[in-house]
Amino acid sequence: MNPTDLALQLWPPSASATAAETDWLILAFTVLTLLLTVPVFVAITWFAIRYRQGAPANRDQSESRSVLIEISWMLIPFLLTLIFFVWGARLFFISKAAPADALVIEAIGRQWMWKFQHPTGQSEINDLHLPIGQPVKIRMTSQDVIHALYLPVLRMQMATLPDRYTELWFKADRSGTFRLYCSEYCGTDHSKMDGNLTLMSQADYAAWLQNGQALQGGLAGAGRAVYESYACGTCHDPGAVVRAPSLAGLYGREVRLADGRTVPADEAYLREKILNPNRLKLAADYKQVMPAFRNVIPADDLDRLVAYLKSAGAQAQQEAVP
Amino acid sequence: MTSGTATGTEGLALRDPHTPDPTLDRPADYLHAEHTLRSWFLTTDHKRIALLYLASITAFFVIGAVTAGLVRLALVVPDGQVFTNDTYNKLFTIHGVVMVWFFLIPSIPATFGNFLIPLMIGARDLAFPKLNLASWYVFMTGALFTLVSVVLGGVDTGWTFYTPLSTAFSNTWVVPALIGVTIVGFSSILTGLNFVVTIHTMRAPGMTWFRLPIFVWTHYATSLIFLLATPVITVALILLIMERAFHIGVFDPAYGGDPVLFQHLFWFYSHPAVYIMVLPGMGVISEIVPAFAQKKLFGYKFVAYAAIGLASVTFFVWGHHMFVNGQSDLASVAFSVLSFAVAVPSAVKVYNWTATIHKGSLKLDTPMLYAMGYIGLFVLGGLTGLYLATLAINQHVHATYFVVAHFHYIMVGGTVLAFLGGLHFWWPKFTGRMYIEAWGRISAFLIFIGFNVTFFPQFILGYLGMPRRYHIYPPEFQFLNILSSAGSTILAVGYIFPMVYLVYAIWFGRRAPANPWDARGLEWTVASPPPAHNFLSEPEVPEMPYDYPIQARETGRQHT
Amino acid sequence: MSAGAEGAEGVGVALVSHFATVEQQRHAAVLGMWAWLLTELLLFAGLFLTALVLRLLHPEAVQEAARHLKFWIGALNTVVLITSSLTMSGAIQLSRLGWQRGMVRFMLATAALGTLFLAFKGYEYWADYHEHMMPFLGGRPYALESAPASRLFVNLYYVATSLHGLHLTTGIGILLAMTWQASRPGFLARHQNRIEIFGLYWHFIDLIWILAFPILYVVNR
Amino acid sequence: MARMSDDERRVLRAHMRVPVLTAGALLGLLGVNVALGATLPFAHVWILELMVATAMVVTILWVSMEVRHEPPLVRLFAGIGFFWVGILFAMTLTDYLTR
Repeated sequence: MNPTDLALQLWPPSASATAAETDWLILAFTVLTLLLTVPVFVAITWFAIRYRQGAPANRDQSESRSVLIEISWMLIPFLLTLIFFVWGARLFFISKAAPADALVIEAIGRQWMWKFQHPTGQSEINDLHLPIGQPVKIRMTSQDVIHALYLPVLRMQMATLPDRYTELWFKADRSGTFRLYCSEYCGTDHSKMDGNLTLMSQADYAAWLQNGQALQGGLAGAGRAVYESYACGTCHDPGAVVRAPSLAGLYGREVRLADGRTVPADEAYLREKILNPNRLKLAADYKQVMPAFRNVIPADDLDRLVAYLKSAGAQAQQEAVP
Repeated sequence: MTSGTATGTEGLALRDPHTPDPTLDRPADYLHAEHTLRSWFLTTDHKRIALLYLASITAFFVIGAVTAGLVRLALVVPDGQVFTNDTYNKLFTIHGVVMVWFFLIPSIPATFGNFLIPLMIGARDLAFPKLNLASWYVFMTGALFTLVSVVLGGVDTGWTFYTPLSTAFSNTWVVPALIGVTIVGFSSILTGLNFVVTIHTMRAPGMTWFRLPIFVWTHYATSLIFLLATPVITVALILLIMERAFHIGVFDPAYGGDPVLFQHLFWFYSHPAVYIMVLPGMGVISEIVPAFAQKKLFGYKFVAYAAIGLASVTFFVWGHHMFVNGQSDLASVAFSVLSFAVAVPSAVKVYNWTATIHKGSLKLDTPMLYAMGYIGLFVLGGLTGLYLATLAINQHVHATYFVVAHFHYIMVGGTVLAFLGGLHFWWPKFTGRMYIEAWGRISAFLIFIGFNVTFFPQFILGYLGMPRRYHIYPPEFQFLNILSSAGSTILAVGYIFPMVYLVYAIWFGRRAPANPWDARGLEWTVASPPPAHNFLSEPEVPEMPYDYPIQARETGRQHT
Repeated sequence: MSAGAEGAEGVGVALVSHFATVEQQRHAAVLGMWAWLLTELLLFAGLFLTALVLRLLHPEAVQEAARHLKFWIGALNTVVLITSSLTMSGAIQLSRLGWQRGMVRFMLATAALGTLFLAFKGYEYWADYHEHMMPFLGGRPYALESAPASRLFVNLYYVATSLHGLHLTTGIGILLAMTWQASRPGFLARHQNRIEIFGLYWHFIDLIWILAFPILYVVNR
Repeated sequence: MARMSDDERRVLRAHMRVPVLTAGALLGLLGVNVALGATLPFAHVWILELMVATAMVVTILWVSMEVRHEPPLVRLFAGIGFFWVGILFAMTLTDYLTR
């Protein structure tokens, strides 16, 4: 099911036993909340009508044992709600104790993208494909600020901290495509740090890993995310405020340099220009303002970025905007 | 005691060009005692300082409300076309910082508390009047720093200033905003200090602790929180400023520091700060409800003890903000169960007010309408807080719109409604003029309806999984977001009304008698507006508070 | 409430108009200062907690950093502050007796000892600077670069001690201003309790240092 | 001192007795702590050092700041801050010690 199919949702889908139980927990809690509040609403409305000034009503004050009343209406709701504390704590501890045979996914949060790595080595950006019917443990950390991986369909989230590893685990029981988010505010593009969680049967998952979609479709697609996370487009997108050379169709073209040479814009050229932009100065009249990305961009990100610049997608995307 | 019918027959009239000459019976009131600008800006009269605060926090409320409106405007469309992401982030940050530190926290204590505590306990002023004035200047200095940061380009860290985003990654004007918030903390501390000392030492003869109105009790409890919690956030913010300016590293994982430590220090203050906002509101409601039911408050001593109890227990629960933030599981369980212990007694306070209405003689005037709205919204806000304190539910709805809805039910449904109710209740006392009742009722209804339409859908959005602070959101959430934004326009209209007719009343309103609501309490025994030194002769307090005509015969408790 | 306050002639407190009685006014002042000291305690508690957490997170690095602090200067400074507390107590005792000149001398001695503390502290900072123990100075090499986490503790030491120094400086300023007032005739007849109230503040700065010295210098050695 | 009468000397001595003894006690305790810090005689010496520091704090509060002569309310105010520091430390440590 595509998550965007519904114009108006009123109850979120759930895809694990824990998630279903969390739903029961919240429903039961809502029943208790209504039991505790609806009488108040009704009473206030009823009293407002019945005992309004001038209305004939019996205002004889009966003997009220106020201490008893006070203690009972504090203690009884408290004890009732404690049931939910215990229930909630039990579910919480279940979600903390990952079974030993869980499939371990490594996740890294970064401003503003997710990187997931499967145990077999494939990795993907922002989207996550996982098998159902098998425990999955996500071990995560962050490269910069605090993020949080939030999987609503599993009713779970966990912060990723820059200096530590945190975990969450679940056993999904329903296939489909759902949302995943970063739920801890992490700066400018916090709200773009989301993606799709695709749950699939174990056979489909194995096939998906085999087909290598994770790698191929992934690399250039991931490069697009890298392109955005480093805000390359602020200067290089057509129509950007800072005028910088367009990257559309750059790959494979001949480029004229300031010293009169002409070099092909091959992969080595792209890498060099990103890491050390001042070296090969262009002949065209551009101000040399681009910062050097040596020691700034990790090697795997550079691979993805270059893959994106080489891909047809980049050519199209860059030309699409006039 | 003054009856409610003696004066106030002019009806709608232009303001008298001459104020009546002061006589022995009618001394110069505090508004007309002096007229120079200096007499306002260098005053040590607690009543004038309260009005200085009222004017300033109203200005901040407008800033906060406008930014909130812009946030709701942006969220009408899911793809973030209205603003850039950076602008949106700055808007909600300014909304949060301004509303929390420059409106909600000083709102009721610094205005009503300042004005009413000396009147209610029968004192001539607060214990330290110069300190009181100083606290307003400290407040304005802090406000200036924060406004400077807004004018220079704003802040985008969220009001929580979590590291390392705020220290190492944000490119906005974080330091001036932090300095502003740090300074404002000192204003809170000075106000709290003044209240604590005043309530301990300045009570009139006969005003024993259990003759104090609940309003005074809750302000006492609030002041304790001011004193005990504020310094911890002050030091946390100082460390944050040092972190950003000198990279001292204690919160920065890049150097081996721990960002979670900042969260601990931050919430050690900021959770009790919720009770800084809530307790004074409870005090206001505990004054309004008996007055308009003409009946003694039900369970006076319980409410008084509950105020002190809540102010203490609230210091044990801050970790429920950090269940999924890398806190240890054991700590989470401890914080969870303690949160249940504080939330339930707090939410069931509404039963006391409901029981007070029972068999009363109700007048449904504007303050009472606000109070009834408060009771309904506050209990919902309180109980949804329990959802969040439940570990398994928190794992799902933490940092979603469920949280946003929950704390707006507490802070708007609770504090703002109590603030507005109190404003209408004591406006005649502040200004000596009555506002137009019909307008008051209309605005109370608009605010109640607008509030619910705005924030109830956010509970659903949160449960569906929409994270907070999202500028661009999935299209399936658009309908509920549009509904919420539509509600916010109703809410905005509801807010604008009182600003107009209350100000209008200052000049054109009917003259208010000393006790327009036939309410009990020392503040209603003095003229409206009160004379410059509050009481012509030192009052004696012979009777219990809430000495209304209708009294439930309560057994199991001593009567005097 | 304070022993001997009503003892000698010419010692007392002038009533300010919004109080009903002098006793009420004195009580309010004492309570007000204690309320302020509450907040001071919690302010420094945040720093001490941070020190403790750093110790738990990086035990070796914190020990290494603590061993580089000037232990003996810290100890000497504690002696100076304890002595200043003694002279402040002396000033309070004499104010109750109405012995104005002796009181003023004790107050000046207290201010001088406070200044001596700041001088030692300044020397300590200066020596730290020369030993490259100021990691927060971005451009300057740091002596304990081999234990990166030690910089956190050293930086915290600067925040805590300079915050304490700020309190002490403020205290000296107020003390000198008050000494100037107190040297004029009639001061003790009107404002004797100011000496007592200020004494509370001064003792409390001493108390904070007596906590800071073991927490920063001693227990992490 | 020289121009003081015997009476005045006696009064002065009577009034300064407690402050001088207090300062002496504080310096003595400080001496213990400095000695412990300089020699580090056994493992976990920090427990003893903190106990000595606590004794010094209590001495200052109780004697120098004259809490012993104050009414119960002021005693409460002097103690409540330490209780709240206790809350801050205890609840934060439930996290750090069980991570």
